Amino acid sequence: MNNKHVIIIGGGPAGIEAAYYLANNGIRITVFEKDEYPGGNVKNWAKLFPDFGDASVVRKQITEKLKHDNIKFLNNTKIENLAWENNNWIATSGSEKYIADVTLLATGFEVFDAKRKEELGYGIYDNVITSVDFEDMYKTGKILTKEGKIPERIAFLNCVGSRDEKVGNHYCSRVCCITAVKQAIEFKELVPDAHAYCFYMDMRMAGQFYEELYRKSQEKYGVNYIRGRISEAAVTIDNRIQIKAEDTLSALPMKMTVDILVLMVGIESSESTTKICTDNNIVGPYGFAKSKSLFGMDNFSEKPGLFLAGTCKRPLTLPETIADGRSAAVEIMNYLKS
Amino acid sequence: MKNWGFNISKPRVIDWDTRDTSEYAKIIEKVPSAQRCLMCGACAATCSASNHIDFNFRNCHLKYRRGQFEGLADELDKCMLCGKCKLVCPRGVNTRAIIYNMRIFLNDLNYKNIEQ
Amino acid sequence: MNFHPFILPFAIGAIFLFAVITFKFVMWIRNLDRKQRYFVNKNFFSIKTISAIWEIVREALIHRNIYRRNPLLGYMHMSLAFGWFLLIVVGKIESSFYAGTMFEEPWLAIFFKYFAKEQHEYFGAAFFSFTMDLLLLIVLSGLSLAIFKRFRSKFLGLKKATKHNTFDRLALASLWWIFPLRLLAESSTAAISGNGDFLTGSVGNLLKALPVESMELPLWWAYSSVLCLFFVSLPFSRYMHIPTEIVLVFLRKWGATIGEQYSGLTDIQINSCSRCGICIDACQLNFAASINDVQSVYFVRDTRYGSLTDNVANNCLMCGRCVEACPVGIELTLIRQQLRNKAEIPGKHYFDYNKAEISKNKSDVVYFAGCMTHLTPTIIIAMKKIFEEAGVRYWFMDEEKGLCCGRPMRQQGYIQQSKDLISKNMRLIASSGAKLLVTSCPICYKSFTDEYILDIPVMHHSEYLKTLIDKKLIKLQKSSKRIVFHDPCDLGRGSGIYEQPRDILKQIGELNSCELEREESLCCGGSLSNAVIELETQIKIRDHALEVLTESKPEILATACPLCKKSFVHGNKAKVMDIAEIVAENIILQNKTKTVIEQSKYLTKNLKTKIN
Amino acid sequence: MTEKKHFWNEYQKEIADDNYFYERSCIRQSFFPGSETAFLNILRDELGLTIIDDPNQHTCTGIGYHSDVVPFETTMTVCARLFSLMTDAELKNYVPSCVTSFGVFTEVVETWEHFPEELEKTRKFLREATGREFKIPENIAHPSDIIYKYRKELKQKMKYQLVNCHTGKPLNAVEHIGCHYGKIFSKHAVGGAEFPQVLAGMIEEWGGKVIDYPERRHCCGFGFRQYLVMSNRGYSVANTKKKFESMEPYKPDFVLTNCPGCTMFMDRWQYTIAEMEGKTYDDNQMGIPVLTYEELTGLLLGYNPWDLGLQVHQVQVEPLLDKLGIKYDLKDKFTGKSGTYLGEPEKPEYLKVSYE
Amino acid sequence: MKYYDLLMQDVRFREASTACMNCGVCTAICPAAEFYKYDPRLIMNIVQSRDDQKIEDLLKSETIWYCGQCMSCKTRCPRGNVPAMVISVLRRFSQELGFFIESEKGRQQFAVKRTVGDNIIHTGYCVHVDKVSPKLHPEQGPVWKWYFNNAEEVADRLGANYNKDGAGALRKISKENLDEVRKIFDVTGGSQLYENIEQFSAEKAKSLKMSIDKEGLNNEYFFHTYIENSNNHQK
Repeated sequence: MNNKHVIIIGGGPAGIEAAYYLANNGIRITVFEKDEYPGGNVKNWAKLFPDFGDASVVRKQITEKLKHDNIKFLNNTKIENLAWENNNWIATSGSEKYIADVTLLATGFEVFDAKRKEELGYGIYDNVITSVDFEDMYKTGKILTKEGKIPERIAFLNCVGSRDEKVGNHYCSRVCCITAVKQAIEFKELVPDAHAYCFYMDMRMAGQFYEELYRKSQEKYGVNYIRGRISEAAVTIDNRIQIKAEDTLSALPMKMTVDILVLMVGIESSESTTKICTDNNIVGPYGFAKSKSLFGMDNFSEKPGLFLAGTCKRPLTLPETIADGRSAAVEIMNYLKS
Repeated sequence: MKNWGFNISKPRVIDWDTRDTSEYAKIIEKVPSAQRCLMCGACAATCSASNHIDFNFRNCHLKYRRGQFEGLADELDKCMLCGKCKLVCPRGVNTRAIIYNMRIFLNDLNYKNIEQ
Repeated sequence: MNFHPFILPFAIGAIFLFAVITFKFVMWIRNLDRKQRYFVNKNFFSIKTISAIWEIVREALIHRNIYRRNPLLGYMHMSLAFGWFLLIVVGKIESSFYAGTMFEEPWLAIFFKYFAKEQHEYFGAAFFSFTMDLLLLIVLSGLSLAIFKRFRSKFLGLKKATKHNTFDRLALASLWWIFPLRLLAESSTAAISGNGDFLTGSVGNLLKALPVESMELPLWWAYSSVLCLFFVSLPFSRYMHIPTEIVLVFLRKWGATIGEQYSGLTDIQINSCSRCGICIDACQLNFAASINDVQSVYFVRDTRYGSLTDNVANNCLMCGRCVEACPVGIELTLIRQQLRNKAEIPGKHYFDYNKAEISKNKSDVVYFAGCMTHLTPTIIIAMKKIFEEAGVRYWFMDEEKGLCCGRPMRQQGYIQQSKDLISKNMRLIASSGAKLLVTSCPICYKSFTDEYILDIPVMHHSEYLKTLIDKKLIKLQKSSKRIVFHDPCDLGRGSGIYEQPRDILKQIGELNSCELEREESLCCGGSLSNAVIELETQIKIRDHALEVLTESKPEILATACPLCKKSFVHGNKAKVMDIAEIVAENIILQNKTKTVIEQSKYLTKNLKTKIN
Repeated sequence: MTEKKHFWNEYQKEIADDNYFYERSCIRQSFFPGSETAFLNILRDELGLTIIDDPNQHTCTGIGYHSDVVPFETTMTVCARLFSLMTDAELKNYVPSCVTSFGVFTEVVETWEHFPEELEKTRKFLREATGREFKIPENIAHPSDIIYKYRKELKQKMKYQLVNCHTGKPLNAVEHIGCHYGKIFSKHAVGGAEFPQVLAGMIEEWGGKVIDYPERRHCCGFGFRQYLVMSNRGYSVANTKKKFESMEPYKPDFVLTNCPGCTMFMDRWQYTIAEMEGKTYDDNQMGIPVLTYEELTGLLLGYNPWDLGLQVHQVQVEPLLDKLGIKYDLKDKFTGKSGTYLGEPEKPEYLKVSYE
Repeated sequence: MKYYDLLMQDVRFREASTACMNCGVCTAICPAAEFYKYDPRLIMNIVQSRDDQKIEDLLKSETIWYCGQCMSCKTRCPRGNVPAMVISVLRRFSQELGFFIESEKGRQQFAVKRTVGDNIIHTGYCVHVDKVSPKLHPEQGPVWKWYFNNAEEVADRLGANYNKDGAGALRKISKENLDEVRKIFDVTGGSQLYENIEQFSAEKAKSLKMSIDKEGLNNEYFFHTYIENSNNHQK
C-alpha cells in the first residue's frame, strides 16, 4: 500500500477529509487546489447553519488536516486535464504531469452567477446582493446599503438559479432555504427594528434543527415569510429596490420597496467538475459528476480508479460533504487493497 | 364633462410600502403564536363553517396580516368559534384566539370609521 | 341624657354607612332581572327565609364552612364576626337593662362603660360585665390571629393572599384598632371608676401606672373615630362583603341565580367577595401554569372597581373549580360570562349559510356528535356501533354539515350569534320527531340543557349508555383493565354527572380513583373558553392533570369528552379512550353488527380524506 | 447612481445590413403616418439602403389575433401571404413596422421551427387560398433595430443632440419598449427582454440620459381587447398611469417608444388622466411629450417637425423642441397637404396646450 | 378529460403549458392581475388539473377575458409556461363552444369582431383612421378629432397615400388583395370563428331582446357589449 499514490483534485472539505483518512493509512496523497488557500467554498461563509458555528473555525479544523507527512498540498494548481493512460491516472497542470493509481474528484461546486437572472438586477443595482455577498458583509459585523445606511427592510429571495428552467437548473440546491433563514436571523440580530422578508415557494427544511430554526426565526425574530417568487426587481429614485411578487397565498400581486435584496444563489457544478467529467465521459445532468449508483456505489464513477466525493456530484451540505469525503476514502482503501 | 365610458381602475396590488402593519402587531401581542403560522391551511380544511360555505380562516388571517380589512369583519362573522381549527393546527397556533381578537379589533376599526 | 361629643364621629360614620349600604342595596335589588325578582316574590314568605337566616348565622357568624376546612381559620373568622356580633347584641341588652328601657340612646351600648361609670345596680350587671369582657377577649384573640395571618398566611393554610387596595387598608387598619382601643378606653374608665371586670379591670389596674385621667377621653375619642373610619371605608372596601353576603344568602335561598345579562345579583355577588383568595389556590392556571393575576378574585375585584382588562376577563378555563371552592358561593364562571358579553347588533342574522337538511326519516334518537367529536372519529364509530347493536333508530344530525351548538360563541360573549345557532339547531332537532337527544360532547350537552328549549330530554352519551346497559339493550364483557376516569368540566362540575360513567366503567374494568376527582377534578387544559393562553400553557396544565390522573398507572385513561381526549392523547402513556369507545370495544356482539363495522371503516376513510 | 454594467452587450441580435421588405403597421399608419414616411426616408436618403414598400401588403391580423377573434392558423397563413410578397420581391429581410407584427412574425416563425407540421399546414392553406408559395425570411428585424444598428452613422448626420441647449445637460429620456418586442422571444431583442437596449442605445448615443424607473418594463396597458372595447379602457389607462406615477420623480423630458400602440396610448392617456383626474406628470401641466423613435431621429436630423407628424400628438412637443433648440413654424403646424390652414383643434379642459 | 384533450389540439397550448409550481412570478408582473380579479397562476392550475368541470367553468368565466396579452408572463416563468398563450387558447375554445356569451367580458368579443374583425376583412387593416371615430373613442382627444376630420389633408401631408391606389400609408387595399385575405380566412377557419361569434351573439341578443343587425355598429347589442360594465371585475 505504501507505494500507492492517490491524487485528489480539489482542496475543499471533501478532498481534505479523504486525504487525511488515506494519509493516516499510509497512502501518499497529492491534493491539488486551484486557489491559493484550501477550504473550498467554506471560506464564503461567516457562520454555519443550523448552529451558527464560526465558519473560520470549522475551516481551520478542516485545513489543519492537510498538515500530514503523507499529504502533499499543491495550491494554485489547476488540473487542466485528467486521463487514464497505461493503467494510471495522469493529471496535467501546465507542463507538470502527475501519475497516480487512483484519482479522487472533489472539485466541489460554484455558486450560481446571479447576473444571469437579469430581471433581479444583480450587478446592475447596487443594493441587490447575493447570499455570498451577505456573508462577506456579515463578516465585517455590519449589514449596510451601498450608501452606508442601516437597512430598514431587507428581502431574501430563494431559488435564484435553482428550480429554474430558464437558467437550465431544474434541481433544488438544498442549502439556500436554510441559509436564508440563518441570514434573516443574523440580520435581525444586527438590526432588530428592521423588517426581514423571505420570499419562498416551499421552505425546504430537511435537516436536523432546520425546521426549529425556521420557527424560531418567525417567533423570536419576526421574520416575515411570503410565499411567492420575486418576479422583478427595479431601482427607485433613492436607490432602493422595488420588488414585485405574487403573494400566492392571497392570490394577489404585491409590491414592496426594500433597502437590500439578497438573492439566495444556488449551487452549480464547478467549471473544473464539468470539464474533467466531460473529458472522462462521466458527466451527469447539469454538468455534475455522475456516480455509479446512488445506493452503495455513490463514490464510484463509471471509470475504474476514479472516485467522486462531495458537491461535485450534487448539492450537499457541509456535514454531508465531509462525511462523503470520508466515505470515498474508505472506498479507495478497499479498491487499493483488492 | 365628457362621457368616457370608463373609469381609471384602482390597483388591487398589496402595496407593502403603504399598507397598515400596526394592526397586525396588536394581534401578535395578544396571540404571539400567530407569528409562527405556516399558512398550511389545515384550519380551513377542518372548519365547520367552510363545510357549509366559502369561508377560509387562513385567508382571513392573511388578509389581516396584509392590512386588507375591507369586508373582513363580515367575513369573520361566519365563524362559529367552535375551535376545531385550533386543535388541528400543526404549529399550535391559537387560531381561535386570532379570530376572536380580529373580530374585536375590526369592530373597533369600524367604530372608528363611524366616528369619522 | 348620656352624651359626650366623642360619640359624634361614631354617629356620623354609622349614619353614613347606613345610608350608603341602604342606597346600594336598593339599587341592586331594583336591578334584579325578571327571573330573580320572580323568585324573590315567590319565596319571600316561605320556609326558605328561615333557612336563610339559619345559614346566615351558620356561615356569616359562625363560619362553619371555613371551620371545617381549617379550624384555626374558622375560629379566627368566627371570633371576629360572631364575637363582635355578640358584643353588639349583649351590649345592647346590657345598656337596655341599664337604662331601664329598650329605647335608650343608640350609642349608649357602644360607649356603655364610659356612660355607666357609677356602679349602678341593674339586673345581671355582674353577668353582663363578665360576658362583655369575655366577648372582647374572644374578639381580641381572633384579631391577633388575623394580624398573625397577615404576615404568615401559610400557617393558616392559605397559599396566596390577595393584595389590598387603599380602602381595604384603611378599613383593615381601623378594624385592627377598634378592639384594642375599646379595651384601652374601657380599661382607662375602669381604672378611674373601677367598673371593669376581669379583663378591663386588670388592664385598668395596669394603666394606673400611667396618667389615666388625661388618657381616658382621648382614648374614647380615638375609639369613636376609628369606628367612624371603619364605617366610612367599609362600603368601598372588601369588608362590604359582610353586609352584602347576608342579602346574598337570602337571595340564594329564594332561588335567584345569575342569568345571561349583568344584573343586581351580579353586583351583590361581586360585593360579597371577601377576597379570601381561596379561588387562587383552586385555579389550575395558578398551580400548573404559574399565572396568578387573572383568577376569579382579581376578576371580581377588577369588575367591582371598573378596571377589568381583556386579559383578566378572558384568561379563564371556565372549568368551575373556583366556583366549587368559593366559600361564599359566587357564581364566578357565569359572571365572567356576563362580563364577556358583546354588544348586539339589532336585526342582524348570522349563519344564514346553514343548509343542513332536516331529517327525512322518523327516528327515536337524535345523535349530535358535536364539532370536536368530528376530530375524534373513533367516538363516532363507537357510537354508531352501539346504536346499531342496541337496535336504536337514530338520526345522526351533524354527520355531514353540522352547526356548532352555540356554546363556544356564548362563552366568548357573542350571545346573539349563539342564539342564532341555537334556533337553527332547535329547528333541526324538532324536525326529527325523536324522543331523545344524545350528544357526545359535554360542551354541547351543557348548551342543550342550559340554553335550548327542547321538548325532549337530552343525554350525554355516558348517561345514555348507562340506560342502554340498564335496559340490557347492550351487553358488556368484563375485563381486568385498570381504568381511571377523568371528569370533564362541563360534564362533572358543569352538569353534575359523576356516577353514570363510573357505573359503566365498573362493569367493564377495575375503576381506580385518583387524588382529584369529581367536584375537584382538573381541567384538561384544552378548554375553549380561554382565548388567551397558548399551547405551551395548555400543555403545562394538561401535563399536571395527567400526572394526577395517571398516578396509579392505569392502563386506560377514560374520559367522556372529545376535547379532553384530544388534549390527553398526546404526551401520555396510558391509552386515552372515550367511554363510548370503551363500551363499544367491550360490547358482546349479537347479530347485525358486522355491516356496521364495515360502515365504520368507510366512515374513517371518508373522514381521513376529508381531513387530508 | 453608479454606472451600470452593460450585460446586454451579450444579447446582440443579428440585424440584416440592407435590402429590407417593409411591412406597414395599422396603428402606425393611422395615428403616426409621418413616422413611417420618416423611417423610409431616413433609410433611403440618409443611409442609402434599399427598402421595399409593397402596395399589395395588408394587415398581419396581429391585433385581431391577440384580441382572439382571429385564429392562429389564419394569422399564420396571412403572415405567410406577406412572406410570399417578400419572396416575390426576392428579398430575405423582413421589417415589420409594428411591434405586435414583429411579435406575431417571430412567434409564427418559431412555431414553424418547432412544429414543422404547422408550417406544412400553412403552406397548404396558402396554396389552397391563393396559390402562393413563400420562403421564411432569413432575418426579421424591427425598424427600431435598424435605426439602432445605424445609430452611429446617423449621429454623424445629426444637426441636434439630446442635450438641453439652455443648460447643456443631457435630456432625461424614458424609453418604453413594446412588450411584444422582447418579452415573447428575448433572443430577438437587442439587449434581451429585461434590459432592451434598442432605444436606450439610441438615446445614449445621441447624448441623452436614460431613466431607469421602477415600472420601466411595465406594459403601457393597450391589452388589445382591453382597449378596443370601451368599458375595458379603465384597465388600459390605469397601466399607463402606473408608469407615469413611477417615472414622475425623475422629471423626464420626453418618452421614447418603439411600439406604435404605446406611443399613442402614452400620449392619449396623459390627456385622459388630466381631464379625468386633473393630474399631469410634469411641472407645467402640459404633459410629457411621447415620441416615436422615427420622429426623434428625424428631429435630430433636422426634419421639419410638422412633416414628421408631431402636430398629431395630443401632448404638445413644443417644450421639447425648445429644449433641443429646434426652430419651428407654428403657422405651418396645422396646414394640410394642399397648403391650406385647417384650423386649430379644440383645447382640452385641463391639459394645457398653446397654439400661439 | 374532454376539454383538456380539446385544448391539447392547439399547438400553442402544447407549447405553453408545462407543470406549474405555483411560484406566482406570472401574477407578480401581470398588468391584468393588478387591475382585475385575475390570477394567471390559478388559471394554469385549473387547466393543469385537467378537471372538465373546472375547465368548463373557466371557459364560461369572466376571468379568461382579463388578460391583456402583453406576454410579460412568458419572459419570467421558471418552468417555461406561457399563461397568456394558454388563455388565448382558452378564449378560442370559449368562442368555438359558444361559452363566451356566458360572461360579460366574453360577450365583448362581439364588439371586437364587429370592429377589428370586420375591419380586417373589409379594409385590410385591423385599425384605420376612418374607423376610430371620436364618438367611440372620446379618450383620443381634440387633436385626434381635428385629424379625423381632416384625415386626407393631414395624412397626406405626412407622406400617406390616404385611400388611394398604390403603395404608402393608409393606401386603399386592392380588391384582389382583400379577396386573397378573405379566402385565407375561409380556408383556415377564420371565417368560421367570425360566424360562430355572430351566431352565438345573435342568440344572446335575442334572449336579451336587443336588436343586432347583420353588420355594422348601429345596433343595440353592439353598444351593449361595447359599453356594458358591471364594475364587478376588481374584487
